[in-house]
Amino acid sequence: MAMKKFINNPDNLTPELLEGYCAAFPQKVKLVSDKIVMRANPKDESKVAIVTLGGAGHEPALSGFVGEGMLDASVVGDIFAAPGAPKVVEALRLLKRDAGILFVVLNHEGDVMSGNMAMEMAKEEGINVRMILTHEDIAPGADAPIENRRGLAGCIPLYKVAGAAAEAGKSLDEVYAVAEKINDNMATLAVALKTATHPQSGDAIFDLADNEMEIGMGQHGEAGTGRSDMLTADETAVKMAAQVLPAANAGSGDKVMVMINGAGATTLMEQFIIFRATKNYIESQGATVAHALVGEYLTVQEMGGFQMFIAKLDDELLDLLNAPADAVSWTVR
Amino acid sequence: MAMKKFINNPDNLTPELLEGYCAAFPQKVKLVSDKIVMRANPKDESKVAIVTLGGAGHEPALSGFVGEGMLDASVVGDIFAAPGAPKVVEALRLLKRDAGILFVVLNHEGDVMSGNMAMEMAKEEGINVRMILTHEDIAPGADAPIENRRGLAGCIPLYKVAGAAAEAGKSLDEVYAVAEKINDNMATLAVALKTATHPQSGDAIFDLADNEMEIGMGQHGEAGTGRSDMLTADETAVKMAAQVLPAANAGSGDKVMVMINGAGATTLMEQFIIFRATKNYIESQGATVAHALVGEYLTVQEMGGFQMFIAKLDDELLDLLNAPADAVSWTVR
Amino acid sequence: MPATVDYDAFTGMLKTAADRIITNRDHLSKLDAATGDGDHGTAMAKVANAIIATIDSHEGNDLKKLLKAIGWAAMSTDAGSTSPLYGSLFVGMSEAVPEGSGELDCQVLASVMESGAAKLRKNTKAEVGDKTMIDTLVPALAALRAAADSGKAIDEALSDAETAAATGAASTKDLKATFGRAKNLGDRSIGHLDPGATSMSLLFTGLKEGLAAN
Amino acid sequence: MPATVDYDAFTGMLKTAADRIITNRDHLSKLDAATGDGDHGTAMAKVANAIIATIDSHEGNDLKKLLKAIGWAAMSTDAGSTSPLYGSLFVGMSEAVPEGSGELDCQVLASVMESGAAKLRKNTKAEVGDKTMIDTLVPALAALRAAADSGKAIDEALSDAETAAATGAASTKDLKATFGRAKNLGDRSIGHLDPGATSMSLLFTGLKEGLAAN
Ligand SMILES: Nc1ncnc2c1ncn2[C@@H]1O[C@H](COP(=O)(O)OP(=O)(O)O)[C@@H](O)[C@H]1O
Ligand SMILES: Nc1ncnc2c1ncn2[C@@H]1O[C@H](COP(=O)(O)OP(=O)(O)O)[C@@H](O)[C@H]1O
Ligand SMILES: [Mg+2]
Ligand SMILES: [Mg+2]
Ligand SMILES: [Mg+2]
Ligand SMILES: [Mg+2]
Repeated sequence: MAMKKFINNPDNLTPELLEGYCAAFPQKVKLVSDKIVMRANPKDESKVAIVTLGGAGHEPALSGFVGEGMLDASVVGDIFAAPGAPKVVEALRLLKRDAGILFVVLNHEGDVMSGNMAMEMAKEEGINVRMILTHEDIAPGADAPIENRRGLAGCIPLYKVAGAAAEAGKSLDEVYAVAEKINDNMATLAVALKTATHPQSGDAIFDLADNEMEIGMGQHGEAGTGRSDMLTADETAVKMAAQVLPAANAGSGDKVMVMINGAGATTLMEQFIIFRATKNYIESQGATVAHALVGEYLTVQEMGGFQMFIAKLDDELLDLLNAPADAVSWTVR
Repeated sequence: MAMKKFINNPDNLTPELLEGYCAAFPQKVKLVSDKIVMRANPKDESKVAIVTLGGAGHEPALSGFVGEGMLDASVVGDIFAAPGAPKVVEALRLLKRDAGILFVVLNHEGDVMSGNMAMEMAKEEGINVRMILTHEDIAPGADAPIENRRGLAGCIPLYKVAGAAAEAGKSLDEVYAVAEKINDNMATLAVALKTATHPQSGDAIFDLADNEMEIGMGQHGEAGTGRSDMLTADETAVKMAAQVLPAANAGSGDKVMVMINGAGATTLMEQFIIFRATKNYIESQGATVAHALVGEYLTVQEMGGFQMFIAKLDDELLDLLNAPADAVSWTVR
Repeated sequence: MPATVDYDAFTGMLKTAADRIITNRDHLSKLDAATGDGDHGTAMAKVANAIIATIDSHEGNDLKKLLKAIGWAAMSTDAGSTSPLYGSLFVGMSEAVPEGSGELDCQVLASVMESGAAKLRKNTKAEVGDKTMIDTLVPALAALRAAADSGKAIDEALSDAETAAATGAASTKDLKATFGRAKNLGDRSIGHLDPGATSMSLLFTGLKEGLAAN
Repeated sequence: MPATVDYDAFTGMLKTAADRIITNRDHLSKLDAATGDGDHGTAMAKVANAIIATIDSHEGNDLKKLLKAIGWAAMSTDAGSTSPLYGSLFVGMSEAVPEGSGELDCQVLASVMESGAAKLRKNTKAEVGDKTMIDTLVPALAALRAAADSGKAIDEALSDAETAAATGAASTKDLKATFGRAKNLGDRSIGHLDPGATSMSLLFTGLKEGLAAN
């Protein structure tokens, strides 16, 4: 059976998509050295730069968040595969500055290995860089060791607050502190309904029965923790929010950010319905939704499902979320 | 087999999604009288208002484009079904002003009937309103009678240029002229790869064989004109662009806008690859891409496929496209 | 059988017609799935429910006002082409009910239906043969008019109209659609009954049965 | 069989190992599909191609430089966990090649491999029994070291290493994964061979066969 995707040679997916992306938005992004997406108008050297790394196939993540007020560079690997450390070091070298670089890595083994190796090499070259690891997945339990907690779509709000702090001229320590604050107070849980096709192999990345859903599914089809019969939108939202809200250390009296992140084939219609139920649940717990995102931010090809992300906010984080930004996939006037 | 969607009662889809949408973005939109999405901060009464109508199930369209610099109100029907004329008149009444209202209707029979009836009633009430019909689908041929040419995603760039002109204080005649200019110089062609499930009936909205695609498919599963074996991304893009570019009256020496609008399950990765090939084709014809959108603007549930939209631009249209806007799904700083 | 229908009889006929539609909801949607977007049953059920709800909540027994209210309610059902088409059918019917009239005789009934049809047809260029509800409506009203003109009683006249409606609806099977969503199918629409023609035929069946039942 | 391997012999061994991997590309991806994300064959083929391309374009016959270049090329293959793990394996091997050395005897070969393994293991806390490539690498190097210490010839030593590697790879079938993407499966990972352990075993087979062929 033919793969029902619009592609050419499966080996060229990443270069072609990056070329298309940067050609579509030349006023915002440019492609450097094949796999590095950088801001078309670089920020001032006196400000901290924000860099991330990660595989392709999750569009718009991660490169959709390169832009004023967010990332300075995204280093792209191949489909679902981290870029090698040498390419990361190249990006760090391009952005080397006295103000320093915040380097955001999502907790997936390949990414972490490349990240660690790049850090080692960058330090040898005297590059001022600090690494922060996102690991907000609560599928293995909110108290599971960090190694077991994957980095999901939570990196994106983290880019936003760190990017805004950097744009405001904060020091590397201050930018790191802001990133750490949201990192320590955010949680994500994913649910899958329908599988996706790996665009290189053409295989389904997992199987689910016609009436099944799986809570805790990872971003590459890694198994989750709870297969069950399908629930309604409201039941699903409440079941998940009841775990995510406390895992973000939030409860009565707190202001939170909610992101409903569509995995690919789950419609925005459904995401709004899920958001509605999530907000109602959060309010029933005495907390308020002070910031929301609903849409496709980090996808898994055409997987059906979504990630529910919640972060506890204070005024500083809320202001940083509302600060101007001009990335292709997150623009704030 | 269960419908693989996160929904509650299928009869409540539209109210729930509208409630979720407006609750997620209260600083931008508000829900009035159940089915009217309006700007949270209305524009000055001295400026022309822009209103549209259309069915739900195409999220983010149409209500995602309500906001500063774009629509003042979107009147929503039910899934894939136009709102009734009384509701449209209600919206027109709310926005009644001496400066007048531009009323944008997409060419689908139900929409047009409601639109015409609403115009009749509005005129009886002395509301100053002009209607414009989008009909840029070229599936039945670029020269087919207007009745046969559906309004596809092209309404969205039209909202943008008309909205920007209105925001700039232009008169109703001037706003209408701008809308008419893009309307006369735009064309769209859709292609489908995979069907979608009607979220109320649970049925597939059409069938395609495992190796088939269909060029010209409509926004509700209405049949297109050309079923064929699947082509590569590049072949598909070139085949479509070769029809769309001339239908937008564009060729050598012209500046154009391109929108690749994902139908739902076609990934942004694929859309970037399609955009790349489209741009290459356009440049091979001596034209240049001066503005681009790539993403999901008007979807058909989880249908696989996309719409290719091209408009010929002059400097005025390009400036209006680049003017600030603050709708949820189209923000320009 | 009296020679006229009064408010109660007419609302009884309308409710029976609405029930007929609601009973056939899934059947109509299946027909629409073959050539359109699969929602015609949902759409017609909304209109039918609007008819019933408007009648149930209507105060007094002014048929002219009632039909106008049904028209507005039908238009507000957000049911694709169906809402404006049926909305204008009822608004148009209302326009031909003589001011203050309590009862309709067979001639007036035919005029009322013709006025509704004329308003409905302002929405569309579809003619007989285009595979739409027009293929049912036009012959049904021609039969109603012929019966009225030849002095038949209302029940006979409605029976003639029903027969003509059913024949008209059946004729759509072999036609090629040139209006509505089905037109996009072109020749592939041939062999399928038009859903809108089918529901319009159910309406005439319901009117006839509703009269008999009251 | 000489007591040492020189630059040509060693690159021949590496190329044979790379060929082995490439031939098993689909098999490795299938194994990964069962417990991970289905790309291990693609990943290892990229590393194998990087080995071959680096050897083919390398000038001179400095093994130390060559291995470092292979390490960097492997790291740059964008192949998930595989790139950094194999990248550091080769960089680590390079570090243990004596400066200016043209030939490796059995003892030095064992040290070179051990240095590579040590660098690789800096990336991961995985131990034997965790259902990863470590289950192959550790017993294979233990066998190589034992053979070298007992004075065996290089071909015999590599043969011992290959046998131990194969046994180690096979042992992963009954283990529960605690590292890599497969760990998310928990108990459901039991019953599947680990893809990384399998490819590492193919590498040892290739090294042995490559030596024999030259
Ligand atoms: N332009 C038209 N003129 C007359 N009848 C029409 C027209 N368009 C649609 N119809 C009728 O409406 C029916 C479809 O109704 P429905 O499915 O409710 O609307 P939609 O096509 O908006 O989904 C068709 O079968 C046809 O009989
Ligand atoms: N943390 C780790 N330590 C040791 N080996 C690992 C680790 N993670 C993965 N591996 C090995 O890599 C193999 C998977 O490789 P590959 O599929 O190429 O990478 P990815 O998991 O990034 O897709 C596993 O079978 C395992 O042997
Ligand atoms: Mg329909
Ligand atoms: Mg419809
Ligand atoms: Mg893998
Ligand atoms: Mg992988």
